[in-house]
Amino acid sequence: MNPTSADDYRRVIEVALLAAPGPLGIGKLRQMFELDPGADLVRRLLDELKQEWSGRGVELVQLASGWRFQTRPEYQVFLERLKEERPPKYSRAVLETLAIIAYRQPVTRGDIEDIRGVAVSPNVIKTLESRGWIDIVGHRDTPGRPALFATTRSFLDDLGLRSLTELPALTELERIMDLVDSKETQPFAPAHEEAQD
Amino acid sequence: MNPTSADDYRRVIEVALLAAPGPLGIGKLRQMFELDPGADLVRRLLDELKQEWSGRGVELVQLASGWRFQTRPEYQVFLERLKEERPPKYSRAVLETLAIIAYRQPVTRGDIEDIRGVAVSPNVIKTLESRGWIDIVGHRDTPGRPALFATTRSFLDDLGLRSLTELPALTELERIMDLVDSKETQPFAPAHEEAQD
Amino acid sequence: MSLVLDLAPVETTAQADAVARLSGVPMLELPQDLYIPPDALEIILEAFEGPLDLLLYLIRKSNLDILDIPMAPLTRQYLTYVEAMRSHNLELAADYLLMAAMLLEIKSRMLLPRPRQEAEAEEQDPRAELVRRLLEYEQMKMAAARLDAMPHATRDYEWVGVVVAGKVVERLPEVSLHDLQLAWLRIVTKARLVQHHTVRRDELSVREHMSAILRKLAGGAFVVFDGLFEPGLGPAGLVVSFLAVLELVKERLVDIAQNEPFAPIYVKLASES
Repeated sequence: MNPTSADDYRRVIEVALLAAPGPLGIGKLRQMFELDPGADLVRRLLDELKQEWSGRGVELVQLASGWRFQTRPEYQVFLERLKEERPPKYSRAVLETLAIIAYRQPVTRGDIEDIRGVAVSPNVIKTLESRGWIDIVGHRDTPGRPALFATTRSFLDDLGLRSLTELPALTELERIMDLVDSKETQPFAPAHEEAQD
Repeated sequence: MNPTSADDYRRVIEVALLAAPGPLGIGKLRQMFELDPGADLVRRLLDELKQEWSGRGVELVQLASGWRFQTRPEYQVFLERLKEERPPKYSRAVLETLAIIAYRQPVTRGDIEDIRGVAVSPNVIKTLESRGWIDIVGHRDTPGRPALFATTRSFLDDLGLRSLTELPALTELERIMDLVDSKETQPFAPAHEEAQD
Repeated sequence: MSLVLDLAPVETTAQADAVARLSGVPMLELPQDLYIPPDALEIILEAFEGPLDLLLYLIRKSNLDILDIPMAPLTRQYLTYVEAMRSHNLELAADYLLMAAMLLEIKSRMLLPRPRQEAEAEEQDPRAELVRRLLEYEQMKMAAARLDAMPHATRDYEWVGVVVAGKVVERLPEVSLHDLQLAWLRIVTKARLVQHHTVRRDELSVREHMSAILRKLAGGAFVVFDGLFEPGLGPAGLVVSFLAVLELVKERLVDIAQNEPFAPIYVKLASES
């Protein structure tokens, strides 16, 4: 097959650009043909191709090193979901710290450590801060003036909540826990009294 | 952006197939959407895309591991002029070893040597392995526990096959007897033998 | 030294006769075939993929019937090639010698008179195994040629691969409400908390307002007390905001100042004592 019309040349150029592993310059594109179409024609055909592809999911763009087809940014979200990788997960320490900050805010690191019974690594706090889910809203007026952490608006947004009150109520679960506890340790203290505190 | 019409879905699928580094199956394509279009719609859209692209320099084909765009062979002559190096031409030893693995899999190196009547050089196996066409699928439970070789999905994909059953049928033994006895066949050029089929 | 040249003239007639007698086809080409120009040997050796390939060539070249191979001439031709290769010190794979031994064995078995019992039993042609191997090899040779003829990616066509625009966004872990609930439950279970970690909706809303008020006070300046309340919250919201301020005072997170009765009340973050 030898290209005879501008259409034929354009088709070959299109195929080359779709299959090439990198951008192709005009010189490289001309190199494909036994009968050199010349730089001007190639340039015109590239413009035509660009037109032809406009409005589709893939666009023809000109870079420093030549021309290439690339997907439009709007499609990135779909292409991301094609990736094999399993979504990363936060560690237990991160999740528990986040839960404590969400339900008990504003809290200091000391509070979190009291509740979890273990030291909180600075990395855990850093992870949640850099995610934009918690920030420092003040300092407690105690020795060392520890920072007070609270959840942010972006935490609510990312979890699809309008306000913290929409966080799942834990009373049910806790009442069961409390009942178990009170049976074991505090037979005389009714659970609902604690809840009133 | 969320796809609302079949057209939108088709556009996303087209972009994914144009950009994916490998063939995409229907399950994978569905995975891109928050609102699953279902296998039937995806299949219909793939058929539509195939239609839409027919007659162009690039075609949509169904392979062992899914769907993929590939250039039409007529354009190879142009694309070759863009390449720095020519694709390797495989020796008879490599091709015969590949054929034995493809048709007799899973086989050990010993099995291959029995059929070919000569030792199989490690380079031959290495060539096929590094092309990604064969791999070790197990070990035979005999002394030395020799490795069992089989062809891969990527072998099928690279040859444009959907499954091993689409491999060209082996020539029947009766016909081989005729061919061996006939003087017409050229012993030094396997390509001619094949042309006679 | 040159086995080929020595043997060829002597063997020619006898062999041609034998072939003619066994297969019923005159073997006119055989004599020429036995003479191998020495400088062609290397090329010939390279052309063959092994002894089976060489045998197939000889059978085809001599028009022999593969189901009724005349072992004597075939063996002789084969040995001629092998000897020629050896005499020229060409590196010869052991497989060729192994095949030579096999051919000689078949030939000798065919010459021996068959014992009576064996004749009665299922007759086993000593050539059967060789024929099976030759046919199977030829079958694979043809399959190989056909595979090679099929269009291959990167040789006959290319995959399409369009660049994905935009930088790869780092995928962040997703957390669901359920995850939070589980985390909290785990904390409670682990600590076996007996007191005060129960969270009720109303209390939570107080704590939410505590955070919000602290944010408003960020910077350390005094803020008018009234400014902490958003009228849009409604009566219940205002009560909750007020409770939040009281809680903040109780937890000594804010300072409240009023210069004189009925003067504006100011609130600011608790200062270092």
